[in-house]
Amino acid sequence: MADAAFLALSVITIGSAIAALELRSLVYGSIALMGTLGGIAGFFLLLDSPFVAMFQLAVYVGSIAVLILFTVMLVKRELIFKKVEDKRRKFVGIALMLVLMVSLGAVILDSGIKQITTDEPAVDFREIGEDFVTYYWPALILMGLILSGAVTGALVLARRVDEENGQRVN
Amino acid sequence: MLKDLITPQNANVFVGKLGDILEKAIDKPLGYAINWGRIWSLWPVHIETACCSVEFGAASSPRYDVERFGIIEAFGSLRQCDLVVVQGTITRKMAPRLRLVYDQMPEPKYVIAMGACAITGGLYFDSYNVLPGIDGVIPVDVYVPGCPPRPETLIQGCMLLQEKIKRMKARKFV
Amino acid sequence: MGTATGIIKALNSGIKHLAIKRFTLRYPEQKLKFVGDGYQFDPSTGVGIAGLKGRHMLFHDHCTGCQLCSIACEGVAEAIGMVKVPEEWKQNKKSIMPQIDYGKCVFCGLCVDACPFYALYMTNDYELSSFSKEGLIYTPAQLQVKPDVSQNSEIQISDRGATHG
Amino acid sequence: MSAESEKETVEKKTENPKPTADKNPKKPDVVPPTAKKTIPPKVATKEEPELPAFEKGIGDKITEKFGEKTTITFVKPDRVGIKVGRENIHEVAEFARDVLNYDHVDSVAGVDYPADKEIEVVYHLSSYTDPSLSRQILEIATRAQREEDPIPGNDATKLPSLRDIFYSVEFHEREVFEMLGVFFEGHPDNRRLLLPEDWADLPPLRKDFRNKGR
Amino acid sequence: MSVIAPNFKLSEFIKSILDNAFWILLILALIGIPAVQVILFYIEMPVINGELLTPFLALTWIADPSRTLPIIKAFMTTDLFRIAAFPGFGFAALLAAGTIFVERKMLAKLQLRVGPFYCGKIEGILQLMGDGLKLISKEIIIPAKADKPIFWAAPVLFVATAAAFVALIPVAPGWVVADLDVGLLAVFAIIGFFPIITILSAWAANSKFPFIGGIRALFQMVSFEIPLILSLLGAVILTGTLNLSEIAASQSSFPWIIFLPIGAIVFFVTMLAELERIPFDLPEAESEIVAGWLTELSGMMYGLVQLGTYLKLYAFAALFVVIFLGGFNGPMLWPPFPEEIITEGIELGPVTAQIPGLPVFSQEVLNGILMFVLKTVGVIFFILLPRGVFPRIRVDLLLDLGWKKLIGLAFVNIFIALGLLYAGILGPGGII
Amino acid sequence: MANELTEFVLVSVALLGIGIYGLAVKRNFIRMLFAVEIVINAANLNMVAFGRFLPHSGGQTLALFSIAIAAAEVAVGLSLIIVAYRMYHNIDIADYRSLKG
Amino acid sequence: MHTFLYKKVGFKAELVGELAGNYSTVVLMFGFAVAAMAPALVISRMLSPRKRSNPVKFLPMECGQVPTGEGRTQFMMQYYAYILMFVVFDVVAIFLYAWGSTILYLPKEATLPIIAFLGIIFAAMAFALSQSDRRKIW
Amino acid sequence: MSTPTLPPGLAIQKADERIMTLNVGPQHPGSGHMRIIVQIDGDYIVACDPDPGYVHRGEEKMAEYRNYVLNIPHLERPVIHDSCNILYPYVLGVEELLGLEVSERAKYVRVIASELNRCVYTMYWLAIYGIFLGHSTMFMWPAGDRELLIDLLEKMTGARVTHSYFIPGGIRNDLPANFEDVCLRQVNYFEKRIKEYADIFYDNPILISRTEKTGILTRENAIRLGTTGSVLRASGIDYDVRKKEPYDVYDELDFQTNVLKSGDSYARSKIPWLDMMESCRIIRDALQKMPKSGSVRVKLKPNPKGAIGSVYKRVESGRGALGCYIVSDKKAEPYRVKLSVPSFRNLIALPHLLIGEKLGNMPSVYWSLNYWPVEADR
Ligand code: SF4
Ligand code: SF4
Ligand code: SF4
Repeated sequence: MADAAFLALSVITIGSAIAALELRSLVYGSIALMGTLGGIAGFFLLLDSPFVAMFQLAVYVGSIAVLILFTVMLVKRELIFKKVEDKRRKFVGIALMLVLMVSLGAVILDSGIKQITTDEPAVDFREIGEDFVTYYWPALILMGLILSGAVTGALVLARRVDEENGQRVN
Repeated sequence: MLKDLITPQNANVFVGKLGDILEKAIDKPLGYAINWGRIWSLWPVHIETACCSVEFGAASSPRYDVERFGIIEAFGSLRQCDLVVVQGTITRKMAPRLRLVYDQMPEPKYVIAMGACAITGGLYFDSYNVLPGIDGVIPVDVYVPGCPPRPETLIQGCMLLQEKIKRMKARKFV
Repeated sequence: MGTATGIIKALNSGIKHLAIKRFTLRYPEQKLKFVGDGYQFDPSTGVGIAGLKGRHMLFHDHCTGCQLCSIACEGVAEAIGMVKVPEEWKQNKKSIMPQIDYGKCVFCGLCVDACPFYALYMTNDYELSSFSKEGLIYTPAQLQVKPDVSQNSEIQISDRGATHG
Repeated sequence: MSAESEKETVEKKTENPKPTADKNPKKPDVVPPTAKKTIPPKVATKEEPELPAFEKGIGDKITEKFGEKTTITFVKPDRVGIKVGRENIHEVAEFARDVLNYDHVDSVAGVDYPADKEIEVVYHLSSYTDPSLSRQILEIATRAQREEDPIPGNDATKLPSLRDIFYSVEFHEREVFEMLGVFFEGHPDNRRLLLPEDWADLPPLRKDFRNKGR
Repeated sequence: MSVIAPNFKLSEFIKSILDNAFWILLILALIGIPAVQVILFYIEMPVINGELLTPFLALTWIADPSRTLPIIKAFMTTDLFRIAAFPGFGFAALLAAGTIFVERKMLAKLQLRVGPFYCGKIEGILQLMGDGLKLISKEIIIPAKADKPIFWAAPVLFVATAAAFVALIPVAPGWVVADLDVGLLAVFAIIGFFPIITILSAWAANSKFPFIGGIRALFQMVSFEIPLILSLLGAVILTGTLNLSEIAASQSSFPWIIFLPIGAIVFFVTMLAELERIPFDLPEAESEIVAGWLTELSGMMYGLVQLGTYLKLYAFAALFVVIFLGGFNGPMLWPPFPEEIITEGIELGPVTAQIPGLPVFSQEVLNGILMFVLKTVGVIFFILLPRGVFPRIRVDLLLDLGWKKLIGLAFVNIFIALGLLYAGILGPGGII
Repeated sequence: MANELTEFVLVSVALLGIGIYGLAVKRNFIRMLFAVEIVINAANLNMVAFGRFLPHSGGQTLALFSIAIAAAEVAVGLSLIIVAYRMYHNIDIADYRSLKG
Repeated sequence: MHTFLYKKVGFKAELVGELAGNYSTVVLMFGFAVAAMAPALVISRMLSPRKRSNPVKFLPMECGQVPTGEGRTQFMMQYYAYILMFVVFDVVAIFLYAWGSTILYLPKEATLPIIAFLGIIFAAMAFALSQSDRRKIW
Repeated sequence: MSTPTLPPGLAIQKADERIMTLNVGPQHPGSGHMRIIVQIDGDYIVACDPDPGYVHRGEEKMAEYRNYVLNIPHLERPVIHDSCNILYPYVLGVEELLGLEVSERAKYVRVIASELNRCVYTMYWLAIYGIFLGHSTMFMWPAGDRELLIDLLEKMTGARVTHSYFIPGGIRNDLPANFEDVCLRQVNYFEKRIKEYADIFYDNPILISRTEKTGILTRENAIRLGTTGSVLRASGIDYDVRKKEPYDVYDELDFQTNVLKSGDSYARSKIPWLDMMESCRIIRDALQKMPKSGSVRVKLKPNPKGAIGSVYKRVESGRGALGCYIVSDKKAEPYRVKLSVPSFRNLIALPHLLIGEKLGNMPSVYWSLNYWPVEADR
């Protein structure tokens, strides 16, 4: 059962990842990206991390994908369907990808992690909350700073330039 | 002898007959059902062409509540509607728009011409900007006379339309 | 806080109205009652008599074929045309009488005002819808028929709202 | 909505009003503060219809100022009618606004006189701000030359627009333009208003345009 | 002229169906049964309970409740039953259909009129069926420049997403389609799909009004998602679990609305906004943008979106019940199953039948369902009521409300919950 | 269970490869953002997989942080795209370069 | 009273992927709805009359006008700030759940980091709201 | 600008990408019988061009072919639910031209009919205002309660809305027997009903937040644009033709005019409602003061001919001052009839109020102008 699910998920994830990059329309690309993100969420479920899985769905699919879609729809229609591609560059890219995958795969298969299996129960999601406020609390504060910085920065960036005097309005 | 009967042609004929019977069997109740649905769910499109819209509004007011007949005047988009009530005068400026609205509606669609103006031009028979009736623009199912028609007359017109739909063939199914 | 009380007041008003009687006139079963038999015009005094301006009614034995109604209507909607009738009447030598096209008539009653012989009335009949334009043209013979109406609902006002009895 | 954003909305509105408006000269202020003094406070009398003194006073004031250029056509209770040539209509209107205190136009009616080969445009002026004028209507009539074959906008049937004096005539003048073919010079927006886009006939309110069957 | 009342008869329709049924039965009896017998003759019969399942026996099973009941019970424990019928799709769709009808009648009553009346003999009870039949036989128009795959898929996905939401709702103890450890988070994850479907559908239609409507829907749903998420945190803090069934079970003595009224109010308001109901129905504001993102949807597509909307309405109302009103908890109102039927059996004329396997549902479950349905109906009433009472709000006011007032209130709610916990009123070792 | 850590890691590697490919080949700003997302997700998958197989809560916690950072990154990135689009009316990085000069 | 709640409920999964089975029902429900609703569209397509004679019918609906211009250009950039804020604060809100679901088993001091975190977030939020309010710059 | 530009709708806008042109109407639930071409930048309206004329039926031209009496039916069609009021200035003008004297009772009946009609109009307007704001109950209640008055008018005149009741020289028929009692009862109930709208509509915080401070028409602008009726009075100018230039018996009746200062949509929507209560007072007062019997109509010659000259008469209709300018040239038909309709005068304010507003404010601002498109188009 889990094997079948695993196979299906890998096919969905990897297939839609490729589709996200290769589909002509950016909107369809975004939908495919959502497929990838959802597939990853499925993997998280298979790994008994429902909290992370749902977080992934809520944050990635529920908000990041929305933002991406929104931005995609913001650009002109021609641009959504435009695809600039450099043939040579593509071959180089594919080669790079293959080299990377093969070498990394070889390294992984060669290394010891193949033996790692586990019979222990999964980690309860409540431990994450505990981690947040105990061991990882500096990270949490940092996280807060990063998020604040992100929202501030994004807002400041996305503001319209005032056409009249060519400066940002404050 | 029996062997002679069972030929591919005969089998085809038999299957075809069976199909016909099946079709008839399904067609009748389905046609009934669909026509019944259409009768009780006439959603008029929101197009106001002239002053008769006042009485059209009155027809959906609490006093002459047309929602009793399943007619709800609350749909903004013409894609969800199936009845055009031409509420009065069609001027030369409005006529192409009316036609466009009619064309953009999904099948099946029905038309009620409400008011003397929509039927023949009424008061404005000699006006330079008014069409003499809407028959030249869109096909009309029921005429509701009056200037403006009383809501009762409009309701009666709707009932006539229901009668007409009932007698229409829903569609050949299967 | 004003917002909260306003919202509560509005909701309360909505709920209160769930208990008020319905105002609906259930039309095909109930029909409104009107004043009198319909709009009439008394040519001697020059004043109309109140009543509903519905379908017309023609009294063949009064109509002289003088066409005044038709002339009046020409300025309104050209709904009246004069047609020949088979019968001979002594006051109507030309044997012409008005025929009314309700696809054009606007129920203004000015033809009734114009008729000097009390031959044209209006009645309480308003159910005139038809499948075809031809069905809307009423010949003198049809106009002669007194409509059979049973109209008896009236607005009744009580503490729990207005209804149609 | 916070007060700040509200202010911004208002600012925005004043910054770019109607898109067509920026081609125009600045609209004059509504009531110049000095205008109040020039008018003697009199109360209209309805009791003596034979002697509409107040109305007569208005007429006199206009004749005083413009003399020959205007003619008083009638003085009735609450109504004064004057007739002005097309050259002077602008000044007379300005006078009516600034001195006589009429502040808006009720209606602009065009009347075709084929016999005189002229089209008359009648402005009905009235006032909200001056209580003594609240019953009054001042009719200013002016005439434009009439063409037999009108090409609306491109022929001699032209009048100066009063839009810069009375802003309220904007749509009325557009209507007169399309209904009678009188082109208003200085009107920023002489466009078709009521008739269909494909109207190619005579302007309908001219007398030589006949309704069908009549 | 006389009135031609529409004398279309439901009875005629039923008659024609019965006609067909009769003929089908006749043909089956003449051809089908012998054929089945012949086939059965060659097939090896299974042995069940030590008995050979002859065709005769198989037929008697249908009539014998003592044999069918276990089968039904077994069927009821399957996922298919849960998904398709009871706590899942069928139950929710039934409630949704009831909601639509009640909404129309109630609105009509509030507005002093009658509402659907003639369709179906009694008070227009069949109105919904009429609308459904009409919609299903209506042409579907796909605008020429539309993005066809997305446009087709959007209504179906909308219903499916709503159904997935319904799957998380515990209706009675143990009766839930998916009992998840992180059920509440799953709810948030699923809610997140709605704006995507909306905006994709709006974009696919390639028309102005749907697009504006879609964008509005996006802003609205997205802005209200945060107060929605935050307003439920209070209950989670007090229960320490994200499992909806456990949250419901935790309220056996008192519902959380007593302690967290502010959270309940915030959740209710955000719920109205997420459901796009008046006063927050901006994405479908007819007087501004025709029908918003539904403008180009015709025929059954529109019907599906409506179905999805009402499923969503049910799910949200149920969520409110589960989190703030105690879910299936409540006083025992359901009468106990009569003991003597189990011990003595039912008298069926001359014979007395002993039917093992009864009752199908236990008393607790039935009472839970009853309480749940009662509460849900109450909440739905309050969701429907504003439609008759309030006008539509404006987009900027709405966003303002969502981002300033509701988020603030939600944090107040969280601090109330924290205070209750740390003051030792609730929680482990608390007073209550 | 039959699942092994290796399988997850291999999927993660595949995703990483695709992401790197996208970053290398695509010149469209939005596509590159997609590629970045894919890479980040590959990393998250690894983290959670290791966290599950050496049972430790750190894997999930770090994945959560990572997702959050991704959200921040996307917000900033898309704002950048909007600014760039507003300036050049294009979303192609190559075109930005040509327009700049 | 309901003490059962306040003891930490153990996590059920012993084997890798065991929990995923629970979630499959949600997916099944989704699939069921698709399977049940897609035929509705197909049947509707079969039953409904179709006339495609007039190309006008398939134009986008625009209030009885022949549409002009692009259908997909308009954006309420004025409110873009809100959607940016949503992406960030959505994360924050769900972070709070990780903490909120554990709070019963944590010591009281453990609330401090969260309060600091919230403080930072509130500051950012205040700034963002003040920015998003200025309609002129969007 | 020497040549007229392209008609609206055919002109192709070449604009910045952010700007989108929306055609609101004619098939639009929020437009009525007209089209408003708005250009929006995001949520803000940056340009607005009203395009009326979808119901332009050439009434003024038609009036030149009919005699003074037969003009009545079509001249009341522009506002069929305010038909007494739109006919009023015409009838007054014709009476002046023909030199007719109207009896006292007829004057009172006219006032009653026109006040009833004003309420009928306002209720319909309010109903549509409700539906424009998305408040379906506020459509149903006024539309239903208005039927009480329609019932009265129907008893009086024989038609629900198009009464053709006034005629030069009086009214066409006397009141039916027992009318006063029924009228009093139904008007009292009506007044009770409209007071209930406060809770659900006028005091509704959502409505207030939505309409207050939107579409503000300042006092100066109101005068400059020549607006009239409720729009004017909402901007703080006390101008009501019934008070300022009383016609028929309005100077003998006891009523006030309502003025609000703020000039926003909310004030504009509230003035008609307050006016309705005033109308109820007028009706009660008039019923009391009315002579109980007497002739109601002067007998007219067929085809009466007017004196040479022109008249301009004004009345206060449900929407504002309604003027009628009649030029006569001693024929049976008028030489020119010009209706100066309040809707047309208020329309000019629409672009001014809408520019800079949000799209969501469009319906409320538009309809708060008390605008009836059919009347504006004539
Ligand atoms: S029939 Fe009468 S009420 Fe209807 S549109 Fe024509 S003129 Fe108006
Ligand atoms: S009622 Fe009026 S329209 Fe009808 S026939 Fe008589 S005059 Fe003509
Ligand atoms: S009905 Fe009267 S007016 Fe008409 S022709 Fe007969 S008598 Fe003359």
